[in-house]
Amino acid sequence: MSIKYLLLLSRQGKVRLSKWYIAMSQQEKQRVTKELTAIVPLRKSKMCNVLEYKDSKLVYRRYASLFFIACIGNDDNELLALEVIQRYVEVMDKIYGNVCELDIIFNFQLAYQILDELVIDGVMQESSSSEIIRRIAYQEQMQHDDAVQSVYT
Amino acid sequence: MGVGHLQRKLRRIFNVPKKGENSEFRTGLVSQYSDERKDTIQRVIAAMTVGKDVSSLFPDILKNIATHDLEQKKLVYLYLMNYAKTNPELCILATNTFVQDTRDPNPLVRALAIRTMGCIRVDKMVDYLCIPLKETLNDDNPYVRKTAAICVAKLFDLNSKLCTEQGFIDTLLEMLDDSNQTVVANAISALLEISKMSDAKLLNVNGVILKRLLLTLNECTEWGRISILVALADYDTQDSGEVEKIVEKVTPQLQHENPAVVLSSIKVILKQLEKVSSDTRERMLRRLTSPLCSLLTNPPEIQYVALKNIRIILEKYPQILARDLQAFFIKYSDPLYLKLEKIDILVRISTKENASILLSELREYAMDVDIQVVNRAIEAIGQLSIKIESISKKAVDILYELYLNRSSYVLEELVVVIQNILRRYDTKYLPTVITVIADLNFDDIDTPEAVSSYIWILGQYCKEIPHLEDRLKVMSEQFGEMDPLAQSSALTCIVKVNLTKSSANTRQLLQKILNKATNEIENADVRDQAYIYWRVLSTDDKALQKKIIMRKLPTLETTIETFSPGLLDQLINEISNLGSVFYKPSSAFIKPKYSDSAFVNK
Amino acid sequence: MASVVYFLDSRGRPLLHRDYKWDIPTSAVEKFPILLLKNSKSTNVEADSGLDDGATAPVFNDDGINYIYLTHKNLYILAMTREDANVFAVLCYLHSLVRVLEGYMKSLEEESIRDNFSIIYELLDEMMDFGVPQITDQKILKEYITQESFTLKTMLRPSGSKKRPGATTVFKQRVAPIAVTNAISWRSPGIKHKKNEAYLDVIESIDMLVNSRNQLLSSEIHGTIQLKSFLSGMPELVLGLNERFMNSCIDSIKGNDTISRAKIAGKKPIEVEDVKFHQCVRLGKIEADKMISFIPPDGECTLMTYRVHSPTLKPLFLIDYKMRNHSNTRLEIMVKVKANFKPRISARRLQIRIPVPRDIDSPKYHYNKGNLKYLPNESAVLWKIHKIDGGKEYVMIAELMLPTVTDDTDLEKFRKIPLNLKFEMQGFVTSGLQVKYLKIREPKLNYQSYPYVRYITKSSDHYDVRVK
Amino acid sequence: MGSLRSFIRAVRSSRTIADERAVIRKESAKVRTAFRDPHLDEPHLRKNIEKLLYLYILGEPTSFGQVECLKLLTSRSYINKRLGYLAAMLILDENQEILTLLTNSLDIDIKSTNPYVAGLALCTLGNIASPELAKDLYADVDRMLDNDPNHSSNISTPYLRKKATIVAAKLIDKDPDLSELFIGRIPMLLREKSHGVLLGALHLVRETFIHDPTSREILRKQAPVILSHLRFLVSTGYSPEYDVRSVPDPFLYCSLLQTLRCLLDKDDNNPNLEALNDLLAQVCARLENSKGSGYAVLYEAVQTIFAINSDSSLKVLGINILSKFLSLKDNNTRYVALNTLLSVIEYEPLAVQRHRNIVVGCLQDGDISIRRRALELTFAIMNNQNIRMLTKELLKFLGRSEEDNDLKSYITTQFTLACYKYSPGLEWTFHTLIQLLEKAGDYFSDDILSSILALTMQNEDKELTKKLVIHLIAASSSPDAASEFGLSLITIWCLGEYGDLVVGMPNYKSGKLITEKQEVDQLELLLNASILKKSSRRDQIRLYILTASLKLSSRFKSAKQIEHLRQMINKFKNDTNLEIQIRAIEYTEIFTETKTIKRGLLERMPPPPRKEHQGIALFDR
Repeated sequence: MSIKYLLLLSRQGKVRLSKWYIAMSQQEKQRVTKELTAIVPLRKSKMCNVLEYKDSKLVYRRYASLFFIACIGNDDNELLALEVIQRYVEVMDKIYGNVCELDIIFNFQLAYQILDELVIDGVMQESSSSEIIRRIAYQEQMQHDDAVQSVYT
Repeated sequence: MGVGHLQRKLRRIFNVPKKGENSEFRTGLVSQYSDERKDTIQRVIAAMTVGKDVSSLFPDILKNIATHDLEQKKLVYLYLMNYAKTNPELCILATNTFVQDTRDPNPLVRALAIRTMGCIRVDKMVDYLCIPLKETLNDDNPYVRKTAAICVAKLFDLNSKLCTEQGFIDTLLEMLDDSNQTVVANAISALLEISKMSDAKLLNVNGVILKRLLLTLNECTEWGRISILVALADYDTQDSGEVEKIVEKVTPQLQHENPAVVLSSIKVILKQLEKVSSDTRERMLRRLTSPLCSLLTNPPEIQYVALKNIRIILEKYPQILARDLQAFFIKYSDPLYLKLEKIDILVRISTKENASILLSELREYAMDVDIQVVNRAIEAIGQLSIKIESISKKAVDILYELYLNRSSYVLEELVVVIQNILRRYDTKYLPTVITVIADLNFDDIDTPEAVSSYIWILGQYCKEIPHLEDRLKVMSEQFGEMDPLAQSSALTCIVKVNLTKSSANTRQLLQKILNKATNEIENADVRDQAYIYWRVLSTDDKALQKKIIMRKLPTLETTIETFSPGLLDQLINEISNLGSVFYKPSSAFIKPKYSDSAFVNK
Repeated sequence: MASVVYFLDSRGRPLLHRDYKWDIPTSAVEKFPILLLKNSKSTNVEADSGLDDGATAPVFNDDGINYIYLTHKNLYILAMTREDANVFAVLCYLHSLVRVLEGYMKSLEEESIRDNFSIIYELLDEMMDFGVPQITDQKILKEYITQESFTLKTMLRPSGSKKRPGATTVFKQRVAPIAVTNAISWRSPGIKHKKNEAYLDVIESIDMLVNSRNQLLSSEIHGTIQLKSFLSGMPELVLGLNERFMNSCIDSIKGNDTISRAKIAGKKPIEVEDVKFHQCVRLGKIEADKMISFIPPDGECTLMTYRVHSPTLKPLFLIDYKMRNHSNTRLEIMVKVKANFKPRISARRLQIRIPVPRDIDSPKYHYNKGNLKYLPNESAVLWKIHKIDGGKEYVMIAELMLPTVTDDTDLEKFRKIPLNLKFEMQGFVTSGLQVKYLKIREPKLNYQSYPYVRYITKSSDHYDVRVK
Repeated sequence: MGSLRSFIRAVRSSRTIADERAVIRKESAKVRTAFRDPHLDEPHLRKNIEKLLYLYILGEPTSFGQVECLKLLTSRSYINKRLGYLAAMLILDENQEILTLLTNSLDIDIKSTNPYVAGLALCTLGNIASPELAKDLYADVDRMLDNDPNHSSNISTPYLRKKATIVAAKLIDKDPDLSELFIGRIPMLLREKSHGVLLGALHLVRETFIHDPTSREILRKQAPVILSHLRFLVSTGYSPEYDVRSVPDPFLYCSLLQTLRCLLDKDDNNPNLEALNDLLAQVCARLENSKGSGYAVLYEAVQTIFAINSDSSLKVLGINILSKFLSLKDNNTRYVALNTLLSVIEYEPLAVQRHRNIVVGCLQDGDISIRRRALELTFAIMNNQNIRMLTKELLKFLGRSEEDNDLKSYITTQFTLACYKYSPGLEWTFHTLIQLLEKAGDYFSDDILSSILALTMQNEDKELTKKLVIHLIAASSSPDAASEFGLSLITIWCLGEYGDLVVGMPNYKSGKLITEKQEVDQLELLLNASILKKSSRRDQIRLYILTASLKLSSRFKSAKQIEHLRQMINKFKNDTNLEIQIRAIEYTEIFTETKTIKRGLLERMPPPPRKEHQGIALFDR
């Protein structure tokens, strides 16, 4: 299974994060984003989390005010895609410490970096949450050291 | 850790949709402090506005209905209107207060109560409504009466039988004699609404009523005027005296600041034009010119509908706007939908005198950023060149210039336009056309209209086309994949070529195409056509063949679309209504309210 | 006419609505954004553009429901109906609705709708009933629907009315102003002012489109006469205009051919069109007596509007525009402006908006007057000149850097946007209108009042100069 | 110059969209200007790149910052490098020319001794590799795949290897020749314990298998190792590192199943099939009662069961699991069950038929996703026995006006084709098609309309043809029906071709006898109704009317009606539409010919050959 793109949308339709694993023009991206903001938030909460869109499928999950939307191929496992989203959220929660929409808005870099430890090229690279958390923690430390060093030099 | 648990946890993490918000409201609604109660009602309405379900608070809200605070009363009423359907029984509990309020000393309260009662769409409410409605219709305050008049229409919507039986419709008719203009206007509006619901004409205007309407027209609000004008537009005048009177009273309204009053007045006058002498008609039409143009000084949405109506009026009276070309020029900031409508009107009102100005304007549009504007502009240049011969040369030059600086999307529209120009001027501009066609291949164009036009030119001017046979060969190869429209053109083309410039090659191609069309193509129309040609060709009667197939086409007169005469007359009736935007009589898109349209399956 | 009125946010989601007829399912409004998207065919997709890009017409039908909407500051204001409505009136009503709400809350946008839901509901209730528009006059509405909803007025019940059971003679409540249902619906009786004053402003806004060779393509003068009056009682006013203008007005109303008539008379013609009067003006009297007579509303009003078609008008500013592209790395734009009017006249607050590509950076300017500013959100450079006297000429050169990586097919798109000019000139108007007199008479109070008259000429939104 | 934080705050505090745009564009201009500064130091460069990324999220153009991203990622400090790579991944894609400037940095950084620097470079390459980058950097990646600790130069760790495997798969995608090189690494990689590396290795196996047919034999040999990993997962107990709510690593589980499915698909003699059969049974047994992520694995297992040549008992088990999915309240499992049944129908038609009622019930579901799946499945299970019953349901479905228009076109096409295939008789087919035309006449493709007409021409039973024509006349006589495009077109053509045959026969609705006048009037009615259609459809109807009028004129007897027909043709001699005008002119000429010549030219049309039509799917599979 591989993800074509991943979007985090707020209920108001603002993009909070976007990651495109397939090359698309700026215009296409805008078009897709616009359509998803019109379609996904309209779905009732009891409806299934899969939506057929153009020649792909959208798998999404809503966490309070945020929609996590992943676009996958037609033959991909929709339920597993939901697990990937769930895993991403869990890991973010642990790393940010009770993550909320604002955390993602103000520190989107970290959200991207976590995603990059979970998925490369739309493919799941690590199934252990604790491994990801460890790796991120280490990099954050290195980054912090750098920052400290730059103050002194 | 179950899914549910984690889900809950994450929900909590991301946001805080408060549970128990409703119970908090409940406490507030029964607070002993009136300020707190009012504040809570406000918050409930706020919750309702953002789409939360607060219907369970119905009993608690109801407790706050008896208040002297008008503000609070309005909010409670608003709540009741929205949730009456979910709590019909409880709603009846409110009737007492409603009825009391319709007798409140303050006319604002009386009006509010009767207005709201009519909006509580619960069957039982109807029973409680009749008496207060009768009273308020006879209220001595005009504000209350005008509100009650509308309430009759609401009652009719809820229970038409009761409404008629109780004589409310007669009361409305009596109200046309009310001393207050606003009340009269609302009585008319109510009657019009009821007529629409029941598909019956309730407001039968006669001499007396006509007088009344004309008197009221000048003295009521803009919206009242519109209702009166609508009623007047439907009136079938009896004699020339009435016509004159109507025209005289309505004409000043053309200067009203509300564009809807203006357009409604125009409609009334247009409907009378058939009945006046041609002199008067000319004079009246001149008088409509400026008000029509004035509609274009409004916001774009209004302009859009105005342009749609102008198109209808123009077809009936083509000369009406000839002097006002510039009013219809595109502004850079116009939305796309408006630009396209404006171009349409521009071509229609162009004359010999202003065509040249228009042409250079269209040339600018043909270089716009938006592809749709570009294509429409090219089409318009074509329409103009066919409509007005004197500028056709200049138009062709501009088209050629556009061709030289072309983008692929310009090409398709251009080919169609060139085809039309040839049908109008035959060989006059042929050298220019051939230069273009010689340069063009099947791969350059895609839309069926463009391909079909290109093919027709190949067939019609086959003697002038360079490398004709190569082109025909490509055509025969692509024949199977073409759109039916292009296939038809290809059939005609290859048959014509064989009748004018036949060679071994073309004969072979003819056979190939006829075979394909009859054996491989499923489209019934294309097959019909192929068989008919084949049978004509097998008569071996060259004269017959030429007579049928090579007959010269009559010169193309116009490429500007017109309504069929029947439709045009219907559309004049639709002016300012939805039908004028869709160019359809309302019966074509309005489903009657009370008929069950659900299809029952056999 | 309308079954329901909705306010929707920029994504087409409902913010607030009022149902008048209960015959439209909520699924219809939920579908609205999707319908807009579907109809949008425009090729210009931008991040912040609305759902429809101006490609969707403001009226459409889907599944038996008619959608009638307008856009206002990224809001959609939508009316829906199943009947054959007077769509033109519905759109006009929606615009009045916007106007009234803007009057109440300064600016109508997402946030102000949320903040003022209570007053909006009240207005929606008062302005339309069962889909029929009622009162949309802001002045009247403000008399009995007040922002400070807690302020109560002490008022006496109008005398002569019958007493009802249980009614008290004196009570504290808001009361509908008489004007609501009066024949003179724009003015309440009993108004008092200490000083009785009236100000008349004749303002003409010029719309003009000029090509790159400074030739006039089209022009129009939009004139308004604004009256600001603080007069007591029920004053009768009469406004007299110069005869030439007034005749032309009447010709226009009658649809007569002004030009030929003026030519016969050997005068320079004035082509007045679209003459519109405030509802207070007695329309019948204009043609009959060539007089504009009226009882004005208290405070400000637009007494009259007109349009003048003036094909002989010369461009007020001559523009010379040159652009040079240095191999897609740098642009140079030169603009020269010359004031094309008499030296004793001067224009103030001249602003020239010069479109530039969207991605430019580090703009540098050389100029001999005014000041220059880059406006990234408008993709334009703004040249402001505080005052320019007739005959004077100024020049500026802007040097703009282009990004190293850019989509050069789009690069020259900006040149299709015309230059836009804004300016203001005082003391004269170009149409030839002159105010001869403004007589003020109050039959009962008989006070003296002298009006003040001002003339202003300015640019309208579309004083544009094409550069390509 | 403000920080990223204050920029974000300013955007968020904008009250209107116009304000917001002003804030954004101004900041964008500042960033552009900052990038011009030749002396921009790293901290400021970083700050601006951060803002650039925020602009990216907002959907603003960011291509102007490409070079600066590349500058930042050459920084020696990790904080800058990390941001630089992040930006490069977002702002660049494989189509950007500037990508070649990245080669050198990637080359250096992948070789870095700092695993995180190497990790960033690998991740970037994995996300945006182009064919050129693949050619230039494959050796670096190959080195990272090496898991032999005895190699002295080996700096690879499981952390980097798991990334490198996915990168390797991406490079194969960009340059399939590379599979030859990487395939050698696969056996060793598959022997690793780390789930991360295994996930990557399995992905690499699948990608190689797909892109390089010559590799398939070699890869199939790896099946036993993969099976042993699967066996291990099935049999081991709790593993806190990887379990998801008591289901052992569902990601690995699914990946293993997918890979095995890929390797053993269409290979019925593979010696490992039996072992896989066994294991699948165990997987199903073990997870049968789990929830959540267990469903994801079960779903994968069921798909595998039907993809490979599995035991019939296993297939029954698979069907049972799908039944269970269908019966659950959770809409997601219902959705995937419907989806899977569609692919199962080929193998187990009867088992799927058993769920017919549920499927039909789903046609009424409130969720469009479920309805679409149910619709596709309905057509898939349609056969000779159930077509009558399903037809009723589908017509009901079509009656729901709120349904999407493209769904309607899908139904009319599939329905027409199903009618041909499973019809209980031609008469029934015609009857049903007329109903369909009445309900959704505007949503027929030209091809399908043509094929309906072809069917009528192929029919040799004259009486049936007459019946059809009479039915069409009755159906299209109401004003509503006359506006249905498909119905009009078919009626017009049939009237032209067969109208003379039914003159004098009773109209089954009104009982009155059909006259020549009536038919001509009906043509006129249909012509008038077309006025309100969009121009392309209106013109098509006019063309059909012209030919029909001409045909009837050669067969009718009443001089008055023939004259009426002539006028109808005459009306279009000056039409704007070229094709209509040509026809009108040609037909007027033919009209003047003698009856014999006319008859000869307008003989009944011979039937077209039978043509196979392809069904359509709701989306590509």
